[in-house]
Amino acid sequence: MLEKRIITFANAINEGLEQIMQKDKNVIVMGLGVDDPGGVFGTTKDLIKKFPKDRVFDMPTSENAFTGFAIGLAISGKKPIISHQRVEFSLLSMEQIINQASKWFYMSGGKVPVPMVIRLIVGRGWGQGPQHSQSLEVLFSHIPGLKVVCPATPFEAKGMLIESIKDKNPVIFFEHRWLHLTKGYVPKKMYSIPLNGPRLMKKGGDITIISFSYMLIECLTVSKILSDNNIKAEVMNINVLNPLNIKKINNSVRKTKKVIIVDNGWKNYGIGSEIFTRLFENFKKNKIICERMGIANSPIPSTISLSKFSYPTKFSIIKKIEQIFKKKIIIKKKYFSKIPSDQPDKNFLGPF
Amino acid sequence: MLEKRIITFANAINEGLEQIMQKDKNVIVMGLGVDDPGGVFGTTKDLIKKFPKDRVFDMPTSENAFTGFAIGLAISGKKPIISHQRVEFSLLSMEQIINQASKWFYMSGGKVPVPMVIRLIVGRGWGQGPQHSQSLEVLFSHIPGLKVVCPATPFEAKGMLIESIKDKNPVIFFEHRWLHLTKGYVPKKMYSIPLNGPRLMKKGGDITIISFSYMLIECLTVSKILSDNNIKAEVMNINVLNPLNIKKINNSVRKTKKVIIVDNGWKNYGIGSEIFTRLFENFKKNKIICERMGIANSPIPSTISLSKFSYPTKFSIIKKIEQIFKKKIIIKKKYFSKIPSDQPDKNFLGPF
Amino acid sequence: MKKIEKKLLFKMLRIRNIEQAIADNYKFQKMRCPVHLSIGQEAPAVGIMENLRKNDKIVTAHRSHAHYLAKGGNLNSMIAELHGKSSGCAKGKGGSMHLIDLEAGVSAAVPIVGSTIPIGVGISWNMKLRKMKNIVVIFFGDGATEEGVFLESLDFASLHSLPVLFVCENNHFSVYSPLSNRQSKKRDIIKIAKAIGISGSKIHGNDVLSIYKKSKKIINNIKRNTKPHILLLDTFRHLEHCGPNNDNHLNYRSKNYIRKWLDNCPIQNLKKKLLRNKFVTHAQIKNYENKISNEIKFAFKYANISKFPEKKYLLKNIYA
Amino acid sequence: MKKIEKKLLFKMLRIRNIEQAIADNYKFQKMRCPVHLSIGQEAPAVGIMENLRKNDKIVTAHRSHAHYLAKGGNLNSMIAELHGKSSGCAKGKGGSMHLIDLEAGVSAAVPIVGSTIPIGVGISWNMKLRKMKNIVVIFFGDGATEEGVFLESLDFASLHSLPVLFVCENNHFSVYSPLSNRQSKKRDIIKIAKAIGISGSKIHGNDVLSIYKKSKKIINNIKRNTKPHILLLDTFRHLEHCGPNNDNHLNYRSKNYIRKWLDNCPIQNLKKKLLRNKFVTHAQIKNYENKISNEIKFAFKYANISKFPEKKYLLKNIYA
Ligand SMILES: Cc1ncc(C[n+]2csc(CCOP(=O)(O)OP(=O)(O)O)c2C)c(N)n1
Ligand SMILES: Cc1ncc(C[n+]2csc(CCOP(=O)(O)OP(=O)(O)O)c2C)c(N)n1
Ligand SMILES: [Mg+2]
Ligand SMILES: [Mg+2]
Repeated sequence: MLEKRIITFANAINEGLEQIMQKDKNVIVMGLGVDDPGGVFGTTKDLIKKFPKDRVFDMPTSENAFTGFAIGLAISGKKPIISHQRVEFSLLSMEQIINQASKWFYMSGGKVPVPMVIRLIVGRGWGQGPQHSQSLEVLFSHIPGLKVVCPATPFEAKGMLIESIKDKNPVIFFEHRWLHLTKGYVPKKMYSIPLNGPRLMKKGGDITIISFSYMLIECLTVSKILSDNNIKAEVMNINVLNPLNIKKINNSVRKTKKVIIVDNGWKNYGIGSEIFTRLFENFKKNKIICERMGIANSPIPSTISLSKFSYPTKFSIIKKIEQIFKKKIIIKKKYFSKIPSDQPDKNFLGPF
Repeated sequence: MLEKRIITFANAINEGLEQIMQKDKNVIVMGLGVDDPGGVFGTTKDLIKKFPKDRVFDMPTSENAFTGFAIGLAISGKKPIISHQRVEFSLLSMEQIINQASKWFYMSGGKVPVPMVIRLIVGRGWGQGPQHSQSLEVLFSHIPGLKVVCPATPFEAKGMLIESIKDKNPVIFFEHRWLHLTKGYVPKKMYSIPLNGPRLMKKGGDITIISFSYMLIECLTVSKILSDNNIKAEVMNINVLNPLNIKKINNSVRKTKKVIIVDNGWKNYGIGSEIFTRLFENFKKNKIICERMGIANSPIPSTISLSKFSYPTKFSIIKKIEQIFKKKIIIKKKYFSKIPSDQPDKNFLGPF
Repeated sequence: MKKIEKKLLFKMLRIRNIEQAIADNYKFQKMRCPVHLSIGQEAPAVGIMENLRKNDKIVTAHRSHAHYLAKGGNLNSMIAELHGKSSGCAKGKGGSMHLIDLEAGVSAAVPIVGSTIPIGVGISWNMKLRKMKNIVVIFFGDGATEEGVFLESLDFASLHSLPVLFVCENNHFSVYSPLSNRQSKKRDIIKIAKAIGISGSKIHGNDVLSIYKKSKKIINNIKRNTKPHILLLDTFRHLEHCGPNNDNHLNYRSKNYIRKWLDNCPIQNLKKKLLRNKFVTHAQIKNYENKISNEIKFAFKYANISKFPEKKYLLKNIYA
Repeated sequence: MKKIEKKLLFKMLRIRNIEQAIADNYKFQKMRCPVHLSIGQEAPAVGIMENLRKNDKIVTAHRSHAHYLAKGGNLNSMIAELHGKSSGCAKGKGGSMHLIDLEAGVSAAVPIVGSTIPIGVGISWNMKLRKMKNIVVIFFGDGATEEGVFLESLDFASLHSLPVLFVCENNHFSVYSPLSNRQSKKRDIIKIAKAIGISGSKIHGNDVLSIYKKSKKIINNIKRNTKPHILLLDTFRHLEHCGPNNDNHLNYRSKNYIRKWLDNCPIQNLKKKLLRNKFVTHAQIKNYENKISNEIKFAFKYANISKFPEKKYLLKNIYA
């Protein structure tokens, strides 16, 4: 068998952008720094060298207006891809996203679609602090007319990005900063993954673990720990938050009857609340056990001594699962990492 | 017994504003049209005649900046009250609300509170259409650091507004346009209602109906219909969405075991999802039945022929309750109103 | 010139009479949506639009009827839209505040103040990218210039030298708020635009002929040089901000101000002048008004007999 | 003048050396938060702040260290904050991007570009409402002027004639993006401000003396007449946008540009001049730098021995 091609999530995005730009001349990449040496954490690197200047646009810090520009492009035949290096910056453009982009097709009576992608990067770690590490997926997922996509692996990153660009609707494409560094198998050729619902990451019959974005990575580790303990977890990746397709999850839960939902954002009024509710709506008769976790209910502080308690960890997830199974779960030494909690790996040293 | 003093919700707000302004010289009222003949649907009427010009400020259409101005005032000792005649306009100021106001106290290490009130008016009816009738409560309720208040009666409107102004935190104060016209008992004197959780509106042991804002009014009618059918509903008004206090609701549900949650906004990722989840988290052993309703999952169209299907109505709520009780519920003739669904009463003829 | 003047007059008359018919019929409660009528403000729409081609596009805001009609938007679809019918230009989903007619080049109208400004810039950016020789005209009010997105949009149009004409119709009010409540007396949006690198001019907003002539040059210039321009037009709305009535009794606009502007009605002025010059006769006007009246009658009838959208359309068109 | 020049030099030196110490120590990974160093941009902070009283207030953005220090912000609390300690000025919750020192009049610093501009205007509005004789100085970069909220804030400051000094430190870059990517060459923010009714002036951003002298007059004027003003100061950051290193190898800034500006270092220039004029001696500078060095050592030690906030503080201070 051939060695599988392993690249980073950031490179997968970069490759996806390049391929779709090659294929579709209407695709335009725009946003702060898309043409700069950093290239939005490497995701837009060298596009400016490979494509004419009028397809890769650096933007002024005018987030509200340039979201409007992108809508104008989209409704007149282009396919713009915006990026924000932190989801927080997009809050300046909520009017354009929520009032305009999400409703344009509907309020034009189905005449004018808005094919655009808004890449929102979620920050974490290295003391980003309250204004650079929010998740906020639910703010977009609540809005009919928006699609909300959250890839968790390099494979998904490329395939779902390409599909998002092909999609005729405004797609909010969440990328977790810590995922950018992760590596995985990504086919060289252009491919796309349909935006039709959760992806089964790992099969198992004892418990269903539901998560998305970076938290999914933590959950995959958890599933390994469980495996060591003879608990077979089924891991479901809700990589499309809106429209939410719950079917595959139902099937899994029907089997396991035990669920843990690990939210990537704040727990209160979070993504987990909707999933939790849908499950109980669907399992009125069969009794299921369901637990929900998410970011602690406070702004995320800068200091590592506090932020380490903000996020669910493999340990806190295991603890919850111990409660579900009412038994002790043993965690092998190798899972106790020496990397501080504000770094995804040794090489991530900030500064941002 | 003395006749009770009955005034409208809008007048209750107006009176509350006047009394708190009399009492606290630091209170400032600002927003588009607060000094004009319309007076924000009558809620700020005549304040400009009763107070010096430097306490009642008309604003330019610069929603983002004037939210920032208000934060600046608040952190330097004033108590500003902003109003937006439609919640949609506040989307221009989400950056200031979510990144700044909600986190200021936290990120200053507890040094600087932000005592301000943001009044958001939710539109409905008379063909307001996609951009003038969203609810969006969940966008704010998800954010730690914000308080989110939704009075449903004139009594609450005045008391909770006064309390919100006294509160040291940024309070998002939702007013439903259709509530402005409703009437009820409001004491003349200044009083405040603590922002500490749901209010019991009607006692009953058979089913718990949970709602808020305008939908609560619909639910109160439903409870009367149920009463005619010998079903005693307990109606709980979640007038504080954040921080969410679920205790009193638990008590009610422990008794009734049957719940229906009627959301004022979209159902998906809505307020109802969180309440539903909290209930099932709390009633792991005792089996409860819980149903959830909300606005249909589309932008709200302008035409009455479609918008009438957007919102839950007493009829659709009763239908759900029939399913819960598995029996037919009879609705008396008097509940079949001849007023079209885009008007709360005969006198409401738009134009906005 | 005679011909064009007559045309301008008739176009304005048409819009005025349509708007008046909406006002007159509003009380029957069949147009169940907010309406922001353009009565009094017909000149900018008509004067500018006369210089546009079909492939030139416009975007506008809440007060959009005059723009829609002057650009050639379909009358029947508009009146049907106000009636919430499925034959409406947005299939009843939009209402008065979301008029659209793609064929006529009416790309968008939305009621969030300032929001179509960047969208219009985006459309014009695409025209430049595609090397089209068209332009976008963006209509907005004095209030909209207070939104930050206005500056952001001017900045970008200047930076990328886009084929866009910004048109500010200054009726001195934002709802009931006078300019003095909202903007410094020293504020000058033409100078602001100039400081950003955009040329601008001020024309009397009720003088349709002058608007027509000057905007002709300006639009030619934009097309030739692909460069943005801003127009400032002082004008006056006759009726209340939103709705079919006159609200002068509320006294938020001084009697003098109102009288001055009513005496300066774009339609009366031109009509008088053309009658005086014998460019047009009373009979011709009467004749034309009859034609319009029939057109309007038909449109209202069309709207009335059109069907409401069926329930299933509530959940259609959410996603493309 | 001699005294003041020396003072300005020493103040700049102090900031430079503190920033350098942060850069030097960053590699030890104890300051675990982004840092946007002010090295090269000390003159605006020092020149302007010398004219402020304690009760005058400032707000700033991500590149805030120089402003914080020049206004008299506590050094120990700042370094502790960068270390995430509970003795930090925001108890470790904020980090480098949220410096605050209420006693010194440092009201706010946040890393969302442009966001403190309206907040500063709000504080100054309150000063006017309270008839205080103080002002607010709002510091921001060239990038921040692209945010719509900048225009909205100027508009309001002009309308209500507020005691506020807007200070734009133009280092020609927003992260790696040159001005030419973001703003038309014809754009002139002083003219924009003037078109809004706000006077403005441009001063060389590395000439601390001239900044000091001119801003003295300007600030007196603002206090006397309660009227806003805007200052534009061209300057240069020596290091990378964010972090402790030099990133000249990335070539996003031309060698010529870098050389020109390095040759025009605010500190070297003034030092040379004062040495030449014998206003200061090498020994005095040495002496002073030793003093600073001790101060810095103490601050780092203080930060190091300070405690991290305990877990319970995660959920404290969410609501007041
Ligand atoms: C962002 C936003 N803020 C406030 C409103 C409420 N509003 C509707 S129309 C209008 C007046 C705007 O004035 P102007 O732009 O001068 O247009 P005019 O009505 O005078 O034609 C306002 C404030 C809105 N629709 N959108
Ligand atoms: C609203 C927003 N958009 C983008 C960013 C990312 N960002 C952080 S600092 C910065 C540079 C801003 O440039 P400028 O205002 O000139 O300040 P400088 O860094 O040059 O001092 C940018 C774009 C941000 N923090 N906030
Ligand atoms: Mg106006
Ligand atoms: Mg800069």
